[in-house]
Amino acid sequence: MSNKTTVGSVLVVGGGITGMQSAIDLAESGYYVYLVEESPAIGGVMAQLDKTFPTNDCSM
Amino acid sequence: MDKCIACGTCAEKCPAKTADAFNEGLAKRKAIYVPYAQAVPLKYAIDKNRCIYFQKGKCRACEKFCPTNAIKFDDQEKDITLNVGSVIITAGFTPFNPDKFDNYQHAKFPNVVTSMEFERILSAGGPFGGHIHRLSDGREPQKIAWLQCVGSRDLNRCDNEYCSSVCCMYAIKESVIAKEHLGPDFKPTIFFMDMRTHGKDFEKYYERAKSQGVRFIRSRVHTITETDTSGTLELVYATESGERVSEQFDMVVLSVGMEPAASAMEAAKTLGIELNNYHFVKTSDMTPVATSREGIFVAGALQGPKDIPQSVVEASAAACSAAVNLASARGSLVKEKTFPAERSVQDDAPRIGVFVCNCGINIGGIADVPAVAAYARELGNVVFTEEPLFACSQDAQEKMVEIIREQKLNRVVVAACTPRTHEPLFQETIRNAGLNPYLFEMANIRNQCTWVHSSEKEKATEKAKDLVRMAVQRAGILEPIPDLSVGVNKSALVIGGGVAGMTAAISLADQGFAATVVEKSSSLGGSARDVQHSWRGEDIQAHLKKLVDRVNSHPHITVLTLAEIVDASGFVGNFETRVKVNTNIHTIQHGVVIVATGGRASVTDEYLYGKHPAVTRWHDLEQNPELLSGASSVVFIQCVGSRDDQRPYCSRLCCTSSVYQAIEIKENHPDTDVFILYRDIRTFGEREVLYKKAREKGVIFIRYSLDKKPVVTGSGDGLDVRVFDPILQKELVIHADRVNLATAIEPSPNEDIAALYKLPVNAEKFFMEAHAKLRPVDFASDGLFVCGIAHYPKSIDESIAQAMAAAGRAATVLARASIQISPLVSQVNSDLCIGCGLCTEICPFGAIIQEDADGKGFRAKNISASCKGCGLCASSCPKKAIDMLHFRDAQILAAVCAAV
Amino acid sequence: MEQAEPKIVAFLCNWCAYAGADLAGVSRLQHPSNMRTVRVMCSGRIDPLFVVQALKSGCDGVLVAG
Amino acid sequence: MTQKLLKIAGIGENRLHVAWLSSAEAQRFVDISTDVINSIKAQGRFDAAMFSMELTAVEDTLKTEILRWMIGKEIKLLSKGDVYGRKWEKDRFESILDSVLEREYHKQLIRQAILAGFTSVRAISQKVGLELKRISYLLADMEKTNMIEFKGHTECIPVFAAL
Repeated sequence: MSNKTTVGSVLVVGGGITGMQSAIDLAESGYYVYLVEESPAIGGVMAQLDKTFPTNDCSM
Repeated sequence: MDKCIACGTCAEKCPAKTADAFNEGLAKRKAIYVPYAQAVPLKYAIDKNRCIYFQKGKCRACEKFCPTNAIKFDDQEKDITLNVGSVIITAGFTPFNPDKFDNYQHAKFPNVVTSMEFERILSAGGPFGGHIHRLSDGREPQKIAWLQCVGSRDLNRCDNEYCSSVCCMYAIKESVIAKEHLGPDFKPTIFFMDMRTHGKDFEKYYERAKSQGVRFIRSRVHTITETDTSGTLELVYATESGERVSEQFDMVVLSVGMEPAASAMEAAKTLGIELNNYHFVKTSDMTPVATSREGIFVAGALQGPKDIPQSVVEASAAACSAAVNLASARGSLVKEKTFPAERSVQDDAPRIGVFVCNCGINIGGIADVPAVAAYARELGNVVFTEEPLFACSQDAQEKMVEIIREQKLNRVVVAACTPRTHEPLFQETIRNAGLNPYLFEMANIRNQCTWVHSSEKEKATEKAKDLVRMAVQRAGILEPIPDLSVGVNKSALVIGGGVAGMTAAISLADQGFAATVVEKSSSLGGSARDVQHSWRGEDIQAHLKKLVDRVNSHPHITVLTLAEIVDASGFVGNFETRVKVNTNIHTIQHGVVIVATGGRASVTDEYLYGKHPAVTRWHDLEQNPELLSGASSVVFIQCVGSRDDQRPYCSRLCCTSSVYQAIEIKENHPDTDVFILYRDIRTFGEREVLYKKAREKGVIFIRYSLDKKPVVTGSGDGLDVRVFDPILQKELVIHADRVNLATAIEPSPNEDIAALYKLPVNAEKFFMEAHAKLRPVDFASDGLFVCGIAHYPKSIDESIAQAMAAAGRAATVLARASIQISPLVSQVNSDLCIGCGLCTEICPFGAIIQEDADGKGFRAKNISASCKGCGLCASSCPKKAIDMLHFRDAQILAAVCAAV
Repeated sequence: MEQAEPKIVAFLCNWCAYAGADLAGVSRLQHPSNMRTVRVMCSGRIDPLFVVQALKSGCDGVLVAG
Repeated sequence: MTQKLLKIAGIGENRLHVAWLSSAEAQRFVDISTDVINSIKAQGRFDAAMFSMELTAVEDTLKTEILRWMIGKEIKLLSKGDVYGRKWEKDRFESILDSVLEREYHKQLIRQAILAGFTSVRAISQKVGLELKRISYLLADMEKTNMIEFKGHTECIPVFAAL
């Protein structure tokens, strides 16, 4: 019999828009999240974009 | 890192400059840097490869000048071991590097830039402040060419045979924005192969771009040369009819595609998950975010090229999948923070403490902080002032708690940076001192004062005094606001029993939440019943059967068929819906709503459909293979009722579906001639491989345009199809035994659902999400979610991902016992209200209703759970019967009056 | 009356203009110091009456930015 | 609308500036605020005391239900139509709003004048600078809506009082 218990935490690899969304959803659902990003700031490629279609909102 | 206050002194003093990768190398940055001004965390980091100390052993200037001793040169790399229940990999993509293509001359010609470089050039926060100019001579360009499919759909020069999905759309966006910047004389041109604007509302954007003067040329440019020393470029290309054209442009933007990043591939290898032929993470269409290894999920562009909304959908879907596995341990590792009991301040006169932060030299170096503090001390109700060096530092925070207790302060004003970043921190501090967090006010004397008036020290001091006075006046009449929370009914109502609805229901039920599926027809399955295979060739019917069985047998799922929703009310956490089944009315209490009402292939009267037995549509041929027996020629017609005036959108699925079916026909009957008449082939992403395969198998593709649609006429038992071939420049007559039409996908009739739950739909009647990019499954109102074709036509893998995403987002509501909502909400004074209903009408969130509570006629009533605190109602109420907590008229006016 | 600099009351939306003003600070973009900012959660909150009140209490101009 | 009203009141529409920008547009914010400051500087200091009657009238105008209703209903009237299902043209809405604004403001101004002790049509006219005919017409309207009352005649001159 394995006595392993389920661990209520998740590792998210990548801090772009996708990683951030996953992390937020999990944290809000009651799981502890480790978000790992190789660069000094989260945001990923999207932060580099000037504006996004269709609202031409800035992407920040 | 905790000590860094992002003052920027270190970067100012750092002597080492290097190319700024965030700006695609178009600007310089220092070796100690923040990637960009809004970076999170806003902390400076040292680029080890560029730092003089790390390279040559000397310097450490930053360390000397750092006012908070936040720099540690002896910090060592550490390995950290984490024990986690699940892993989600979202390591993204890297833009294709075109330097290895000599025909595009990106490395050599300064005026050939990549689309990512162009994004930075366009950006107001970029290296040129949004001023577009040529890198060769700084001149404003009059003509820019965008070249599509650089590093995509290309096997000759790179191995990326897939389509990168997003480049057509971003090229259009860049050209439109460039035109906004450069004015009416600017002439943008986009060179493309197929225009792939298959996303929601993309087609309309494409049409608008055309009308705004963006020129679209269907051709692949083969040579770029510099014509003169200023860097003007000459492009040589062939038109569709084979004519050779050369034309000059001021700049060229290469629309580069997506590739998985090398570091991402490595991470995937470390995690032991399988990659596909193109080094994207391998998944199945029926489990779109599951990797080959159990417990590890993937989302975003690492799974395949995709745009932002689809990435966000998968992000929530992956979160949902991880949560399904770990449901038994939900909440086991998260802790709730506790605070001391709140002190009542209602009956006491205000005792205001003002903390004027020096922020090192950021404020203190410009404004006269002691003078500001002394001035504050003289203001009414102010009983204490202090001038901390860094108000936000740990020790200053602890001291603040002590002072609040000792001095019995009941309002706190901090004059420092911006409330947008630091208000929550200080609110927590005063909570620790037993004060309600809303008894706090900030005066922004750094970002909006000393930083922007650094050359006018006296005026900055005067302004700081004014800002402090405004804050103090407002603080004096702030009131404690109790937490606002609502209980949550931990169950979901899922509207629609197709693949999307069933997947959402199962994804929630597997996490222990009850779900009721309401289906208007007599059985589950929806439009997936008509489709045999997903685009990767997986068996949809087998999956559908499993899904239906699981839904029917799941202990947490109730299914109501032949059911019609007749009434709905409530708000997040507390909805009540009445469902009519035959003559019975079921009343269902639920916490969230997932709308998955689906769609269907439209019926057309074009091309003899319904008039000639040999004209079929969509999957008729796949479902009835006998129709093909003896057929020697089959013609598919695309965009039947899509991308026209009536339905100005692309139905997204049809190109892939027809190409897939054409391949099947060719494989089963190689002698059958198969023609596909199309406007643009939109086999986006890795679906492109199917398009290539079809051409290899001998399927003939003929493009037609909207003004020269094909004409189908009866001819004996068969049909004649006339179509103008733009390459041969003449009309062809194809004799066909079968004509199959890819008719537009339209949403199921959903006006009733939209009206009952006050949900917005777009012009084509698809439900409208809260934000096209960032909130693709949420509705603007809390607790309501959308997935599947109800949102926009999509393939089964995309529907499944969106359904799981909707469940994932819904779980963020259902996982909680109660929902804390911002208590800064609207408050109706029913004594003043005359029940005119204007507020109900203008509220964007349905947060005010009209209710006849005590039989005196209708009066407005707040639904605080839905209120976002925008205040539109308060500023519009004809009777001034509505006020906003924390932003009361009186509180705003106190600051206004104190401004002068 | 002393010939002081004019004062302008600026009603700025927390999410847009106020954030823009903050960012101007981060970027150290210098500009004249006549603005006195009142932060609101949304420009929809700004009742025209606030504008009149600002003028009544003696400021010289009003900016509403969302 | 408030700008229009400030213009009618002689305060000048450029005392109020309105702008839209996003959170990333720092430079735009700086440009806007510099422009606004320059514009206000060019107009000179604003003397609130001199315009106190006008300001109060503007304030009272903005409080009137008809205006708050019209503004609140604007989008609905333009996009969905009125109770009869008629869609309003933007121009038509604007021109009606303009006339309502002017009428309501003049009424409030007259009321302020009466409150300040100018009780006859001629005296009001001198105070607020409107034509006699316009004042008489508005006074009749104001009487009906209980803003003022007719007090009687003093030496054949009708006298009004504010309610």
